[in-house]
Parts: sequence; structure tokens; C-alpha cells
Amino acid sequence: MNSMSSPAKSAPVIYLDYAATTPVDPRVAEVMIECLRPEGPHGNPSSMGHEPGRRARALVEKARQQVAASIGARPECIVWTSGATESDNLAILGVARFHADRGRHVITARTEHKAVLDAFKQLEKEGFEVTWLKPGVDGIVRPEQVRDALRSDTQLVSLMHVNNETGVIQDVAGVGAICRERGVAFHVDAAQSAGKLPLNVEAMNVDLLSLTAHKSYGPKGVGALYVRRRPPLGLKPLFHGGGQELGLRSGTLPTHQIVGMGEAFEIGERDRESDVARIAVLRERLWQGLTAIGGVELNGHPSERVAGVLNVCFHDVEGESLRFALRELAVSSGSACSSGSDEASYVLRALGRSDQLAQSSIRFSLGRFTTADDVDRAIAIVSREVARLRALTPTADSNGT
Amino acid sequence: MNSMSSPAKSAPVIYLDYAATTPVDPRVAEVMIECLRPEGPHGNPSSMGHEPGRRARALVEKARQQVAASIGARPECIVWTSGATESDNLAILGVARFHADRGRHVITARTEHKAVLDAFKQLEKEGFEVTWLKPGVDGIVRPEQVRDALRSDTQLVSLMHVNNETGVIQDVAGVGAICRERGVAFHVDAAQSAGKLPLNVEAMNVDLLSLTAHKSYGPKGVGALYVRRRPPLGLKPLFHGGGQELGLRSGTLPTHQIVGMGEAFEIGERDRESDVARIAVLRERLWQGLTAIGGVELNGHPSERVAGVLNVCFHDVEGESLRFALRELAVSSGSACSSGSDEASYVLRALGRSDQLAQSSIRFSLGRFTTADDVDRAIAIVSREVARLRALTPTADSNGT
Amino acid sequence: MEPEYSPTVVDHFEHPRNGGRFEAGEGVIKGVAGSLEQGTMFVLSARVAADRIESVRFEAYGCPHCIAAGSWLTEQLVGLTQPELRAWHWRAADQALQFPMQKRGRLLILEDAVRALSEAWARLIP
Amino acid sequence: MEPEYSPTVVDHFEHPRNGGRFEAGEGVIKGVAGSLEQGTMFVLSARVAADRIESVRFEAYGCPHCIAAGSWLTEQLVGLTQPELRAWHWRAADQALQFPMQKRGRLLILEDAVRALSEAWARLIP
Ligand SMILES: Cc1ncc(COP(=O)(O)O)c(C=O)c1O
Ligand SMILES: Cc1ncc(COP(=O)(O)O)c(C=O)c1O
Repeated sequence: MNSMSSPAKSAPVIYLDYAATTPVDPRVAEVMIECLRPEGPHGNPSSMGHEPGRRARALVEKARQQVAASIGARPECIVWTSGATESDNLAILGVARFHADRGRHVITARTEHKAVLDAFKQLEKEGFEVTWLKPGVDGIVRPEQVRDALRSDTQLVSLMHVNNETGVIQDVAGVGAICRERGVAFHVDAAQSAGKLPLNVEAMNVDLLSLTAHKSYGPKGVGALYVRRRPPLGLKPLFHGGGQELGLRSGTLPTHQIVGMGEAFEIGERDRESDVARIAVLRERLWQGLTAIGGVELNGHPSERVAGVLNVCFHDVEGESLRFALRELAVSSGSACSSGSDEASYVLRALGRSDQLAQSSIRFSLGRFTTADDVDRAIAIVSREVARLRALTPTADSNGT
Repeated sequence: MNSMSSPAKSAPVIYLDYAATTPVDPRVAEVMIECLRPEGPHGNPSSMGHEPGRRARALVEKARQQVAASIGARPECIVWTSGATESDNLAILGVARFHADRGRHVITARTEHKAVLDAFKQLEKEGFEVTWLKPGVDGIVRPEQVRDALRSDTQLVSLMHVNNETGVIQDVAGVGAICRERGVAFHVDAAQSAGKLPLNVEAMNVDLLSLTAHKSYGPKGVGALYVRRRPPLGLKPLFHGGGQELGLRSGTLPTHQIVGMGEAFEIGERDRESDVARIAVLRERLWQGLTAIGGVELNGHPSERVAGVLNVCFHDVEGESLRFALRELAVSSGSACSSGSDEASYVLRALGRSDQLAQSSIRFSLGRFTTADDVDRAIAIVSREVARLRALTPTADSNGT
Repeated sequence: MEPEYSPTVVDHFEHPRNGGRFEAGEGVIKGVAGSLEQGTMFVLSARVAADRIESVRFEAYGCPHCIAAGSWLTEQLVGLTQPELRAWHWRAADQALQFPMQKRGRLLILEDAVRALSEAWARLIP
Repeated sequence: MEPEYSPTVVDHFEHPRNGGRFEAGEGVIKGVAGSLEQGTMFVLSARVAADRIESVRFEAYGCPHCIAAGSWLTEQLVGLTQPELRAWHWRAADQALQFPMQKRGRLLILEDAVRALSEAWARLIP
């Protein structure tokens, strides 16, 4: 087989895939690098019996405070994990399995990330009944839908804060209030909202909240789960061992990773408003450029969305060709997180898009290091390529033989 | 409460706790740091649709080859995890749960790491029957013990290669041959052996092998599980999501971590013989210095042990005072991995040591950056402090009132 | 995994030959197959003179392999007689462009478009 | 978690006062409690003159708090009368050395040693 897929074009690609993962902020990289140096805090944070261990532990605890502060939580409610996939699974499988004898009904939405969907599918295999809420064409699940779905044996509701494909924001506080009122545990996947929206677990009545560092300029491979402690929420760990993290998550704590996440979240919260303002302007500039092409439509709610994400469908251009034509841009179609399948995005399908339009949709996601020049070059490339491909597209009157 | 635990002494501590975790080798740190830079491979390795993603993926796959090569495996048999705790759980819970209908008997030893013990305890809760093998006073489980314990419904045998507390080496090849003959899956926790002993999954007849980077001069928070692919071994994942790692381990792959592990394992294998030779000399020097003190005994087999670990019990000195007296040394008692409990090591207890002697045992573990000067200073400190404390110890004739 | 494209596919995708179509008129024939809804559609139009094809244009909606196949085909068909055109077989395009196995079905749509073209030509001849 | 030691404990642990014991002989009394097997043991020996304690030495096997308590005690007991010694209470050591709650039991062993000392003294007096 000839393999020949890397772009022959010369210019470096324009990175507009911040929702898939962000570069590490240089300020974050700096504190991580300090940890990796020979004179760094290389001890095992569990080795409290000696200074190198305690030094590492102190850094882990500082980071715990940073992450906790960014979501309005107490530090002891933060459990370190390997990322949001693990956090989602720990929250969902953990709570449902712990309380299985109290009820086996659980609720989530069809547009959740795979990490949530697949955890719920696992629960189905374990005998739980799942209510899969369908959002409106704007991508939004109304809190009343949750209220209507609640039953006396409902154990858990899970709803993401910001959708990774469309950037649409859910009314998690609205859902949280309903769940709290009914005494049902409420989990929020906030992988895509940290540093983009204010987060407060108390105000939002959230019991469990999943975070990951690599969507917010921190390192890949570290995340956290917020777990309400008062009153305590029973949770079964996913795996077992040294008993770190109060037994909820065993395994040696990766100091440099945790320190990076702490720093990233502190910066993310401190710079949030200015970051968001800047990115919103760039996003608007991109949107204006794209609409000028014609035959484009926004996927998801026009205003209930985070600043950085623009998911757009292009009429009259086939998806795979569009993506290949745009390979000077690092953008994504469907979820970048599910390893490169060619299927139409289940999220866009749930929003009522046809297979074809879903496949001709592109997610542009902007971030802290995106420049106006990036945006202008992206607009130029998209305009040129869409026009070029559309020129080859048979017109409607050609139909039939 | 007054808190006053940090050593008031001035000299920097001497790090002799390599079995708890190692510093990152500067050559490893260098390749990791490259990944964290703005111009580094910051894409999501699952984003195969664009160049930044493919660049990251290529590095992940190169590291997979490095790790695979170091254990004589094919790269597609390597599954990335967050560390050996997760690998152990994925292997043990994964295989047992997948094949639960074929048999519910499993075998392990009492001296395994908590990550293995607690995974087996979880299996007990799920209705499995566990045979807990008891090693001899030398810490060794004889292959015949495994043979005798095998039953027609035995699903899995798990035995560690090198014990983390004593450094004792098990005859995993001997056990592997028996398991292969009987068609029983065989898991080996090799967290402590990579870079210290030759590892070959084929020669050792191993079906599953747990690895972690941070015991071999790589970063904390990344590990791997070797999973035999021919014939394929059924395995249930611990958590669910994007379907990375052939569905066995979902979650965004942490490029910098994986690259670090790959480099660490390549270096570890390349430098293994010279590292081991150098460390064995230092270990012997330390042992000579300690025996000269008198009233010390080695824990575990005198020769079937890795070069770097020396676990020694001190007669007539109380454990907590000994540890506090030695706080200029970063050493460990019991397992450093179980977050600082004060209990006597269950490993040493299983070897027949009294609670008291187990508590007065110290694990000295040496590594790549240990110097003769470190060892000499350590000997001087231990000699001085043991003598000082023993001078206060009541002599035998004082007994009774 | 991202599908992989051979250099020929990339070349034709980047620089499609003979895109567009001829105005309906004397000596102009057309062959259409597939549909936008299906995800793959080809429109071939050709100008024929005497018993040979003089030139071909294409429109295509589909993956890069399809776009490339349409472009490539416009060069291949020139000079063919009607029986030769009727005998055209998808394997020719497959050999030139190395379609991945799972995309072969799309070549059958291309073959259908060629067949429609040849039928249009047949209707023209009497 | 590593137990935490107060500055007083660290000081006495690092620089124990009056370690050792007096040779048995005229005016020397001894009080023992605990055992190595138990993990905590104290041996107190004192030289008494007239009705006061002149000096005290200790041996101890146990955690740093215990070592420190033994050391500290040797200074505290000097000058006590026999009734004062008999009245000695573990709380005095606890206040000075801040034993963690779970280690208080070890102070009772210390108190036993003091009591044994006072009984040995009582046996001496008649
Ligand atoms: C909404 C959402 N949840 C969960 C995840 C999974 O996070 P991680 O890659 O840290 O496992 C992602 C992205 O990958 C995400 O966007
Ligand atoms: C033998 C053994 N297995 C498993 C582990 C756990 O590894 P990790 O810290 O990577 O989870 C350790 C050390 O912590 C170990 O020594």
C-alpha cells in the first residue's frame, strides 16, 4: 500500500483544534520542568517519612488548593485522576455501583462525551436502566426534561457543562437545583468549561465534577474529580491499591503532572475573563468570514456557547473531501477524542442534522494562542477550498439519469 | 498542635529510596520537555486528521516500540496506562471478570504489592475464590506451590517479578511454564524489575505484564500493560470512553509521559548491565558497612535479589525512633506506596518476621545516581544513630519489675 | 485512522482536470449516476465527433478518491469508441488510483455514470 | 502520615539527658515497666539521699516521644520526696511533650516505671 497522507503543502498548519487538546502554556511547562529536574521534588508524595516525599506532597497539596479554588470547592474534595475519562467513569460507575441497592435508574443525555456515554452503557450491561435525554436542535437539554425523567429509584444524573463538539452550554445550575431538591446525585463533565466559564460547585449544586488539565493549557494525562464530602457521597473506586486519595484512587501521585494542572487552573481562572473576551472577538471574526462564503450553518445554539468553539456545516461539499482540502488547518470533525472513526458525529445527529450535513461539519476551536492572522488565513483557505470543491459539485438539475 | 516534623539538620538528605520512585533521568526529562514546548508535538494523538495529531501519534508509537522491545514483545501488545497500579488492576480484574463464567478461582501470593492484593480482594467480593500463597522465609514462592494450587477452574495466576520491599526475585519463568502448560493466564507485576533484570515475555511465558515508568527513571503517572495478542486474551476494561488502546484503555494519550517512558525504558535496557554492576558494588559496600554495626539481619533471600534493594532489620532499636533518627536518609520502611501507615510491613510479616523486627526494618534502595559517598555517609549515620539508640535500650537483665 | 491517499489521488484532487460540463447541444452527451444524498455522485459530459470521444468534463460529489477518479477518467476516455466506452470497467480506475477496499462501491457508481454516458451516446448514434 | 514531634521532643530525642543507669548499690533504686516485646520499656534508676532524689538516669525502648519522655523525666524527678514521687502523674509528661492521643498508653507505662521506682524507695526506707 502506498501511504501518502501527510500534507505535501509547505506552510505550517494553523492549529484550530483547542477543544481536542491545547498546547501546554509556557508558564505551566515551566513549573512542570522544575519538577523533572534532578534537583526537583522527585520523591514519592506518599513517602511522608522523608523530606523528598514531603516536599513532593506539599506541591501536590498546593495544586489541590489551586484546582479546588477554581471551582469553589474545598481542597479535600479533589481526587486526582488520569484525566476526564477516568473522572467520568469514577463518578458514574462509582456512584451507581455503590448505591445499586438503592435504585437502578440513571439519567444522561445523548450528546455527552463518549466517556460518559460508554460508562452509562456499561451500567446498562450491569442491569441499570438509563434514560437518554434528547436535546433540542439547539443542543440544549432543558432542566424540565430532567425533572420529568426523575423517578423514585433514580440514583444519578449526569450532564456535561459544555459540549465538546458544539461548544453549547447546558444549564447545569438549573439541573443541579432539581437534583438537589430530589436528593439525586448530580455529576457534571466540565472538561470543556474550566477556564472558559465560571465554575462553582456549590452554586451549581453539583455533587461530582470531572476536570482534565489538557483542555486548559495543562498537561495530558492528569485530571481530577470533585467529590462532595458533606454529606459524604458513597463511591466505589475503579481500581485498588496503595489507598491514595482516601482510597478513591490508588497509584503513585504524579507530582509534575499535578503541579502542572494546578498552575494551569490557577492561570485559567485568573485570566479567564480577558482570555474569553479576546477569543470571542476572534471567533466572531472567523464566523463573519465563514458566513461570507455562503451555504454555511452554525451547529448548536447561536448564543449559549463558549467563546472558542464554532461548529459549522458546509452545504454542497462532501465531508471527507472538505477535510482533506482543509488539511493546512488542524481542525476536527466529529469528536477528536474518539480515535478517528469515519462515522457521522452522533452529537450532530442528535441535533437533527442529516448524516450528510453532519459529515460536512467542521469544528473550529480557538484558544489562548490563536491570532487574528491565524483566523484570517483560515478564512482564506476555507473560502478557496470550499469554492473549489463546490465548483465540481453537480448542480441540482443533474439528478437522475 | 505544634507541628515540627521537618528535619532541623542541615545537610541535604541522602536519597536511598529508589524503590519508592526514582528521579527522572535528565535524558528522559529532555525529551519530555521537548514535548511540553510551544513548538512541541502538542496535538492529540487521536486526532489523526491533522498533522499535529499525527506528529504526536508517531511519537506515541515510537515509544510503544521502545517499551515493547525492552520486554521482547510486539508493539501492538502494549497498552498505555497511568501506572502499575492501573496495569495490575486492568490485568487482574480485566481477565477475571471477562472469563468469570469459565471459572472463579485465582491465585496470588501474600507478598504482592497492594495494587495486586487489593485487586484480588475485590475479586473475592465479586465471588471469586483466591488462593493466597505463602512464600518461604526467604520470600520466594516455589513454582511447585503454584502447581499444587492450580485447579480445573483456575482462571489466573499473578506473581510479581521483584518484590518492592525486599528486592527478592521470583522464578516467574518457572511459574510461567506451569501456567502455559495448564492454559491458565499468568500475570506478572514487573514494576520493580524493568531495567534491573532481563525481561522477555515470550521466554517467561507471561500473558500480562505490568510496567510503570517512575521506578525506572521515567515520569510518574504513566505505565503500560503488556497483553498477549496471540492467541488473544479476553480482558474487560476498567473504564470506557473514546476507545483508545483498542478499547482497553480510553482517555487521551499523554504524549510527553509516554515519550518519557519510552526513552526511560530504552535507556534502562541499554544501560542495564553497567547500571546493575555499578549498583551491586555500592549495595555490597553498604551491606558491609551495616553488618559491621552488628545486630543487623537481611530480610529476604541473600542472593536471589536485585542489585539495588537492601532490606535490613536492626535488633534492639525501636522502629519509629530508628526512622526518626535516620531522617537525614530518605529511606523507607514498609511499602512507601501505601500512604504512610504505621503498621508493620505485611511483606516482612509473611516472611516470618515478628511485628517488632518488621517495624525495625529499613529498606535502603540504591539507583543510577547513588554515589559511593552517599553510601559512606549513610553508613556513618546509621552506625552513629543505631549505637546512640542502643545505648539507651534496656538490657535483657532489666526485665520484670 | 485517516484514509491514505496515493500521490495520483492527491494530484488529481488538488488539480482536477476538466472540471465542469459542456452546454447541452450537438454532439454533447451526458452520463449521471449517484446522488448527493448517497454521498457520491458523478456527472460526466462528453463531446463526441465521428466515432470517437473528443473531450470529457466531470462534476463529482464525493471523497477525494471520487474527485480524483472523475478527474482521471476525463483523460482516459478521450479517443474511445462507443464499444470501447461500453466496455469500460471500474478496475481500470481502481488500478490507477488504489481505492481502499471499503470505497470500491463508489467505483461502481462511476462505472454506472460511464455506462449512462455510453447509453446516451448509443441513443445519439441512430 | 509521619507523626509530628514538638521541639521539646526533638531536643530530648537528639540530646537525651542522663541516659544509662546507676550501678546497684547503696541509695540506688530502680523502677522498670514495659518490655521490648511490647514495643515500649522504661528503666529508671535513681540515687537517693536523705529524703530527696539526688539524680536519675533512664533507659528507654520506644518511639521518640518515649525516649524524650524518659530524658525529660530524669530532670523532673530530681529533688522530689518519696510522697511526691508516689504522686507523680502521667499528665505532667503529656503537657510537656504533647503526646499524640494514640500514644498516651505509653505514658501509663512511664507512670508504672515511676511507681515502681517509688515502691523500691519505699522498700529502702524502713
Ligand atoms: C467533554 C469531555 N469529556 C471528557 C473528555 C475526556 O478527557 P480526557 O482526554 O482527559 O480523558 C473530553 C476530551 O477528551 C471531553 O471533551
Ligand atoms: C511492585 C509494584 N507494583 C505496583 C506498584 C504501583 O505502581 P504505580 O505507582 O505506578 O501505580 C509499585 C510501586 O508503587 C510496585 O513497587
